[in-house]
Amino acid sequence: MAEAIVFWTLAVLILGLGILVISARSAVHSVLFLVVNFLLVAVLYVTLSAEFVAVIQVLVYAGGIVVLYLFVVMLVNLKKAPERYADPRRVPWSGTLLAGAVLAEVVVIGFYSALSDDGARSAGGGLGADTPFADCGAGSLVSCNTEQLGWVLYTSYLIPFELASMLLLVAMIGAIVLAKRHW
Amino acid sequence: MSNDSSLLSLILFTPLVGALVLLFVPKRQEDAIRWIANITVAVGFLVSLPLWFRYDSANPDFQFVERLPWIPSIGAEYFLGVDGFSVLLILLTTLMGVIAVLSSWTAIQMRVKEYYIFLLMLQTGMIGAFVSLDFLLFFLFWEVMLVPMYFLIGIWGSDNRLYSAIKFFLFTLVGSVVMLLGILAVYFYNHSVTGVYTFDVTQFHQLSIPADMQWWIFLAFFLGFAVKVPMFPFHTWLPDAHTDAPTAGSVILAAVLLKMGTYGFIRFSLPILPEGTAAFVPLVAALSIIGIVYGALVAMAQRDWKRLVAYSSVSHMGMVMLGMFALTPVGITGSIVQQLNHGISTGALFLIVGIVYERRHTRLISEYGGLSKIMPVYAAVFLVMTMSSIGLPTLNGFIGEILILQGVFVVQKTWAFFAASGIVLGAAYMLWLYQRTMFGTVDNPKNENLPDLTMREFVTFVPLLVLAVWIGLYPKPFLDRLETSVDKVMMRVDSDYTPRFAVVVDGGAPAGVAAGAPVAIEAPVRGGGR
Amino acid sequence: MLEITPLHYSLLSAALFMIGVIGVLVRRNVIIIFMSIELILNAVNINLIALSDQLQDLAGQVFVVFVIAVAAAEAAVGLGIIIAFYRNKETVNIDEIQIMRW
Amino acid sequence: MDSIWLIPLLPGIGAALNGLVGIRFFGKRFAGLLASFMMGWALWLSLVAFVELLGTEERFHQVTLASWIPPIPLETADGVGSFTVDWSFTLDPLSAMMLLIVTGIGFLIHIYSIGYIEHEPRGGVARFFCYLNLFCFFMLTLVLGSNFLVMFVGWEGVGLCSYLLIGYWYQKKSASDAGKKAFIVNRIGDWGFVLGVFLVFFTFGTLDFRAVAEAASHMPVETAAVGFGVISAICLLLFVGATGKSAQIPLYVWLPDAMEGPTPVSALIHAATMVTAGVYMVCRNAVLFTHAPMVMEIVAIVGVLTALVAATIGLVQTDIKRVLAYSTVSQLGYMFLATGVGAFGAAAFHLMTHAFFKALLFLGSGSVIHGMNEEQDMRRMGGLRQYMPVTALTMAIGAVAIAGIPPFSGFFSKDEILFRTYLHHGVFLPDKVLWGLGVVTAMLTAFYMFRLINMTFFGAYRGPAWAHEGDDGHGGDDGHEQDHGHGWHGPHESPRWMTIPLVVLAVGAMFAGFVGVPIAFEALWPWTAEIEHFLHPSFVAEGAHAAEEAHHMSLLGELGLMAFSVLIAMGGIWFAYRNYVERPEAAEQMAASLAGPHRVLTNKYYVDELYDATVVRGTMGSAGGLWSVDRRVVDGAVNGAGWTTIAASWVSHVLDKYVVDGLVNLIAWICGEASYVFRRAQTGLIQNYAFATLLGVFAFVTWYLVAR
Amino acid sequence: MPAGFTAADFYYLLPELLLTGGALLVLVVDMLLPRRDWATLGMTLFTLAATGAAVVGFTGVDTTISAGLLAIDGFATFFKSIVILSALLTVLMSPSYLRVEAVRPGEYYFLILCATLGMLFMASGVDLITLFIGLETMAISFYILAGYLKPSQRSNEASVKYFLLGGFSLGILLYGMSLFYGATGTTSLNGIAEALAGGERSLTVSLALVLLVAGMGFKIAAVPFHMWAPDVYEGAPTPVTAYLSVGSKAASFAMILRIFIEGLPSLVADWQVLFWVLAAVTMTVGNIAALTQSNTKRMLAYSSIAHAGYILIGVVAGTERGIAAAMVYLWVYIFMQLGAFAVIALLRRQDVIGDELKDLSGLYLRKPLVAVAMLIFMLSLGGIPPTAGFMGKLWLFSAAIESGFVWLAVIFVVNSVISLYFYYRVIVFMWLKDESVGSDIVISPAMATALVIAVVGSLLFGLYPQVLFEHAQVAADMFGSAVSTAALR
Repeated sequence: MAEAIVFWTLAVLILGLGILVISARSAVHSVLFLVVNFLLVAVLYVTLSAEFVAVIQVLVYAGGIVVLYLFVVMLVNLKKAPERYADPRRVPWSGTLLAGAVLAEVVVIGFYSALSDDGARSAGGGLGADTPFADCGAGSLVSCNTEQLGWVLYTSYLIPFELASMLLLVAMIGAIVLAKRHW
Repeated sequence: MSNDSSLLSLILFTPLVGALVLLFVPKRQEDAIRWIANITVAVGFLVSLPLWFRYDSANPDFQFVERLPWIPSIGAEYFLGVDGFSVLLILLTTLMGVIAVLSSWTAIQMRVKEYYIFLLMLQTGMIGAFVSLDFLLFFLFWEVMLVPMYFLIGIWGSDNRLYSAIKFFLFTLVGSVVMLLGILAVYFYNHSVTGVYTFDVTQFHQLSIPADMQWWIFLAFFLGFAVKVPMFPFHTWLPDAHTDAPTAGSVILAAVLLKMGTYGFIRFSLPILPEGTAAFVPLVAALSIIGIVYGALVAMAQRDWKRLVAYSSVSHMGMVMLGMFALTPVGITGSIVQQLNHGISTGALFLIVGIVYERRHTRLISEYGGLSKIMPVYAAVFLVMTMSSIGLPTLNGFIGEILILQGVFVVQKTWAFFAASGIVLGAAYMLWLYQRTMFGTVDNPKNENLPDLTMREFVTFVPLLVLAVWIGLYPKPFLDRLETSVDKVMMRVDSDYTPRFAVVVDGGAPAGVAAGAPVAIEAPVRGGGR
Repeated sequence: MLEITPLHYSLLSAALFMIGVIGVLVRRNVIIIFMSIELILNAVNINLIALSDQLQDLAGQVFVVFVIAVAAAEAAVGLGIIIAFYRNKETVNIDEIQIMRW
Repeated sequence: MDSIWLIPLLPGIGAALNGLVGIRFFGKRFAGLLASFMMGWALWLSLVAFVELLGTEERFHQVTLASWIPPIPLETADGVGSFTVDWSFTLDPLSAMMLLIVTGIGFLIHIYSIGYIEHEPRGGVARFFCYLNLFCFFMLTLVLGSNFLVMFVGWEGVGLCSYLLIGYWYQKKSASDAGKKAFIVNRIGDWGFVLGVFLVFFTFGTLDFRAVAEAASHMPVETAAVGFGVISAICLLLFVGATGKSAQIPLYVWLPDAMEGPTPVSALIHAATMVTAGVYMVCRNAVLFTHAPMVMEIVAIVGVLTALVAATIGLVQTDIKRVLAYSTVSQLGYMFLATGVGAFGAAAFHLMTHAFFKALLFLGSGSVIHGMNEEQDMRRMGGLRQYMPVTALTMAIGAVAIAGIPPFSGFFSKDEILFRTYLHHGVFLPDKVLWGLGVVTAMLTAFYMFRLINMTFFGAYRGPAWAHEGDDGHGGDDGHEQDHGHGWHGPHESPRWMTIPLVVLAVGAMFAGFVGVPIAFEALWPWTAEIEHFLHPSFVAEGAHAAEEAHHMSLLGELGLMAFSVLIAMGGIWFAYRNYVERPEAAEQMAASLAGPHRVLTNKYYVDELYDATVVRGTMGSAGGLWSVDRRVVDGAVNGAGWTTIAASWVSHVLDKYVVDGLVNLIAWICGEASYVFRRAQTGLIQNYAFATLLGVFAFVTWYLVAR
Repeated sequence: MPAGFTAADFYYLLPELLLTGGALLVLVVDMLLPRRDWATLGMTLFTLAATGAAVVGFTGVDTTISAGLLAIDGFATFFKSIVILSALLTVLMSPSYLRVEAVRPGEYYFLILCATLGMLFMASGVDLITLFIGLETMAISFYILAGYLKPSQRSNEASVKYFLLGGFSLGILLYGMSLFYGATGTTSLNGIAEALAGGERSLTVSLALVLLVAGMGFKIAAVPFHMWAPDVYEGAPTPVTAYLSVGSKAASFAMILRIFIEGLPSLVADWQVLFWVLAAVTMTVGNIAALTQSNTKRMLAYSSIAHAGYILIGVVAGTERGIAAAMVYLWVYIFMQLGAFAVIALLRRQDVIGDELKDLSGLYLRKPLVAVAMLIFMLSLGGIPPTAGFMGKLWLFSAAIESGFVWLAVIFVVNSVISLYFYYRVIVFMWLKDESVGSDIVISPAMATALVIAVVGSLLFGLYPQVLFEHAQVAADMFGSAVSTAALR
């Protein structure tokens, strides 16, 4: 019951904010809506027992990325309003319609496969998950989840993890290279 | 014949070596380049001569065979060998190479080096196609030929060269790529039967592919070869290519390149796909006859000397195809001979055009007239070649035509009837051309002091004249070399055909020695009974 | 209705996904389009987290961690690109990004 | 006798020498002498061979030089055959006779040409003799060839040579046209001929004349009862070839034009030898033809019609050579008539005599033309006998001979033909019709020949005055003005080179007939019908000894017939004499009295027409109604064919350019347009790109939803 | 599950480690050393060479490491060598170009190396997560490289376009992956394979399949997900374009083969249809659109789209032969495509951009050898023997025929004919037109080396491809197939 209430409120808010993000007149507003959206998503994660991810969500997104966006918006929005010129060869509504259509399809598929109690999963060799949740009796859920995740990340997923670090390095250097005015 | 073990490779690569040598000769020294090129082709011809003498016409197998692994993982081999057909065509190629190279001594003044390099590469490509017994290798050479030819037309051609060059290239390519599909189909079918992956043609010759499959494969091959021949609906590239190519280009194109198509039919389509062939005979015959008449008619309407000759080759090649698809020994023999003849006479005719073109830079027939007063020797040569082209007895053309028509006649009287009309039409357009160019008075002042043939130019004609007369009077040596090969093809397309070599082997005299009443061969021999 | 099934989560993520897509397709401000892309990535994340919870499997969360990392990287690079572009063109209107066509 | 193959070869060598070396280096005389020498040698060899042949028992000898086309198995009507052809020559009575004719007359004409051609430039002379020798080479091959293909070699070869010789003055458009026309018309005939040959092989499995005859003799005679069988088909096809070569209806149109060539050429090729090749070929295949009586009938009808038509046209020609040309056509018609009624011997006989007197007449006319400075129009001649006596005399002899006045050669041969025709029973024609037409022709022949003689040699001289301004009236011979541009000193007898052959031929024309004296004269001349007896073996298969059909007719009746035909001839001669010598005005009177051809002729307008016609198309078919008929129908047909061909060629040319090629270009165009469309799709707008992506997804998903 | 991370893994990771180290060193060298251009270049080349050597060292190995996230097998090795070789050529053709563009090469080389690193992971990853990270490493490096010429608007625009669309498609791809994760509860390909084996397919899986195809289709620029390619290719620095069109394509194909052949064999019927359509449409549109291009880079972009279509035929066949065909084709594709781009890069001078067809005119007269080289590349792209391109086509043909996709083969035929038309336009300009523009062309030794390698490759593998075929076949057979060849008859 409580779960349902939480879910519906969160769902409505998330979607609503999402719509606001893409429909807000000024970029600044949509950035702010985005922050809120992210925070709510983080909350959703908590309800789904992914506390660690929720934390990063807050730190990285709300803390890092969005601020970055804010800077850039400030940087570029000083001059003329960006959306003055609209190219005639592009019909926005068609985009909306198409997206809607795809969404409809996805929904149909979702219901369909949910009702036909989802062959794949019942067939599921996958269900015996590689990295199952361990149940940690005492101690906060957060630390527990974090501990497990860290363990997995540094053993099985070490290599992708290292690669991710390279990826971030690339991004850093790239950002510098691109943003610097001269060599 | 162990001492011949590498003869074919020698023939094959001599021109290529020449081309490589030319790469390192500085552009400026044009005469040196010319000499090297000429010497190369001359050597190429000389090394090919042993084929004529050492070829054992009694031996039904492929000869001078060379076999080395090339791409084992897909079963492709470096597999060379010749039989009667290829021997004659190779000799024609090497000879024509000499003539073409020699004929362009003065004609080519721009980018001399590249010109000869391309010409020599082309030479290698053509020989390669004739000697390879590996289908993939054949295809490789088949396509390799296109590129140099493209450049010969594109760089050294006349007014409309770019269009003609690309047209030539694309037409031929369409056909050949479709053909590749057919090749692969055979390849996989063979694997499914024998379990080995190979492109060995001699192996394919023993396959018996299901008829419906054969039908499709034949269609694929047909497209590839018919474009090259060219047969009636696919011929439009020919006039353009011929017209715009430089003289040597036209000569090679007419004399050898067109033979690729017919050679393809005789070497691959007929033996590999007997049922398919049988199924397509009516179509091919119809197209050929249309080609004969149509080509002749169009030729008659031409104002451009070279175009006229080009269309005449459409007509002649129609004759060749018809003879081949009569599927009678006589017809097939005739069609091979006719290929040689066409090479000789049409090649010569293009040389003839080239000579006046080089002097006057126009191909319009109306520009000429009364030349036989100014250039008697030239006129005489032209006359002989005209006669050989319209099949005057004692000249080569006659033998081919008579054999073809006879071979066709016993199969389908009406075909022979219509095909024979080519005799009349051929005479009509050629003589009209001769009259318009050679006879009459010299009314064009530009023609008044054209020099007659130079020694070099005359020399280029000598071998052709000799051959024309030789084949006309005494074709036996050529026909003998074809005998066993024709029989092998016949055995494939006609199940109850008994080859002559078999007869010879079991002591019976070769069929009908002297002129005489029908000589019974022991077993029932039927020329593709229908 | 009251009983929350995995289906609900997947539909939620699908909806968010499509909102993002619409944003990409409709808005002309490059920056907002970036944000829409971020929305899309979040949709994916929601999906993964929900699934991992329902499967009781950590791999999903690991996946999300990496997605977030990538998102961060993209954001950095993307904004760098925008800066560079803005320097030359003095605009962030996507409809003016069309020197190169046919 | 084994060296008969040398006979054709010698002139061949001569041709080679003259052609390769001579044109550059030989003097006029030398070239001529060389050629003549070769012919002389050939003549000698033929004589030797002839004598040897007489020596042998079975009058047949075959020499095989080499295998030409080695045996290749080929299906025939009865199972397996083997297609093979040898270079082999046959000497038998028929070919022996032809040998003598060709080499003999050929030799004389070579000699004659030495004189005739001397106005030509040096190279030209060598070229001329090269062609002439080459012709003899091919003609002799034709004669000696012992199978269809070898014969065909000669058959085509002589065609080539006549093409070259007619077009000898190639600067003359008319000349080269005529040559081309001759060749192409001949080719049309050959179309039939080769098909005939193929059918021969298909039927008999061989091409050797002897073998074919042998095989055919065992097959049923395809009478009307039996029906039109394969042999008939063969014969018909072969006969098509013959009509081409021997200028019979409908393919005779080329021969008159052929008169564009030098006169000796007309004499040798278009009178004595080549044009008789058709007749010879029919005789060669006598056995085949005797097995196809219906075709025989056709041959006879074609022959006699040709004879009649040509004769009537000949009546009104004014160009001396054209008269002779039509007379040749007409005489050839006679020969075919003979073969048609089965009198092959008679045909061959007439062939021989005709060779003599027609060659004589042509050479004579040549001599006249030469003496009259290339004047060919008889209305500008007259009374020439005092200027050129020898020519006049010899030509008169020739005329008498052709008119069929005994004891000149023409009488015997022609009478033999008429006689056998009289006896002939038609298949689908009532008896005696052929004979009647033959007789009429005989009269016409006599008439126009003497018209020629009279107009040329008798009466007053009507030619141009031979001052230096005499260069006006040279009928269309721009070709070699320069050669005799210097003044002309009146009509004169020709040099010895030309007169001697005339004399020799005249002798021949007089006495050649005695080899074929009718049986009727047994009393006076013991060696009757020599030539029939001699030739007979050539006309029957060596197996079957068909007994010579007896002349079942009373001596009296036969003599009566002869007398009648002689009378007819006399009548013709008298008529000509009366009209053109005694009372030249008689023509006007008749014109007044008679309507029809004569008014047309005397009509001045038509005379102009004739002049134009001589320049434009030659005067063939100028006789009144026939003028239009011939021109419109026969020639029209030929030209029509020509034009339709040209038209067709243009049509197909256009077709090729726009349809066949057009398709290809169309495809190319489509690709180009499509390319343009795709480019436009590349709007450069990111969101359109994203849209496309999403669209792809949408499409695939929908596909799945629908597919399930 | 294999307990995380063993020492052996370090051994098998040698190439990746070398590459990473090298990349970092390049940065350091770039900061410290004077005359850094040559130093960095040398460092990069050395790194690549070492990595290559290490990769080749693992020929014949067949194992999976680090808890089954990475596979070190013939397939991986083959694609790694492709990637590294193309990187090598790219680097070789860069210096002169960068000098003209007045760009600092240090970070450039670093980014190239990182992209390569990503590709290596794409080649050997057998787990969605690994593949995805590798893919992103590559992609982000390319986003930056595409915009590396900051002063040039076209370069900026290229990178913006690539970035936005890349992000978008990444979203789609990830969504698909997440659905698969949901459907099977695992991210490892083998796990997915066995999870899907047997059980009937739910629509969710189909949806996931479509999204995956779309995402990967974007990377290999398959129609209709191709539209970024022409613009980005045109705008990006030429060497980057070259690397993008060869390296990233090869890596993406490796990933596709991994996912679909190894991960989703049970869905073969579904994705064969999808890829059939993709292949047909892609090659047709690519070729036809290229017909009328006057900008060489754009033309080559379309042509590379078309080639993606060709290679998809191998995927469609799904047999060992098909896989081998794709591998062979990608291998020979390195030489011809990179060679062509090298020539275009060569044409870049102070006064000439060099990416228009007319800039090629008269090349034959100025630099005959270069013209010959370009001729060979064009012929090879067109698939004319005796060039390597022909052998590649041959394999694709045979794959299609063997699996009975005759119509696809016919479409292929028609297309390869159409394609020749525009390759010939290039030749026409080089050889048959004489007027030439701009200052004279200088060939740096590095560039020369690149050209020589490309030419030799394009000819060698056309004349004697045995070695290549052997390796490809062995790798493919080790790799297994979705449709066993035996099943064909």
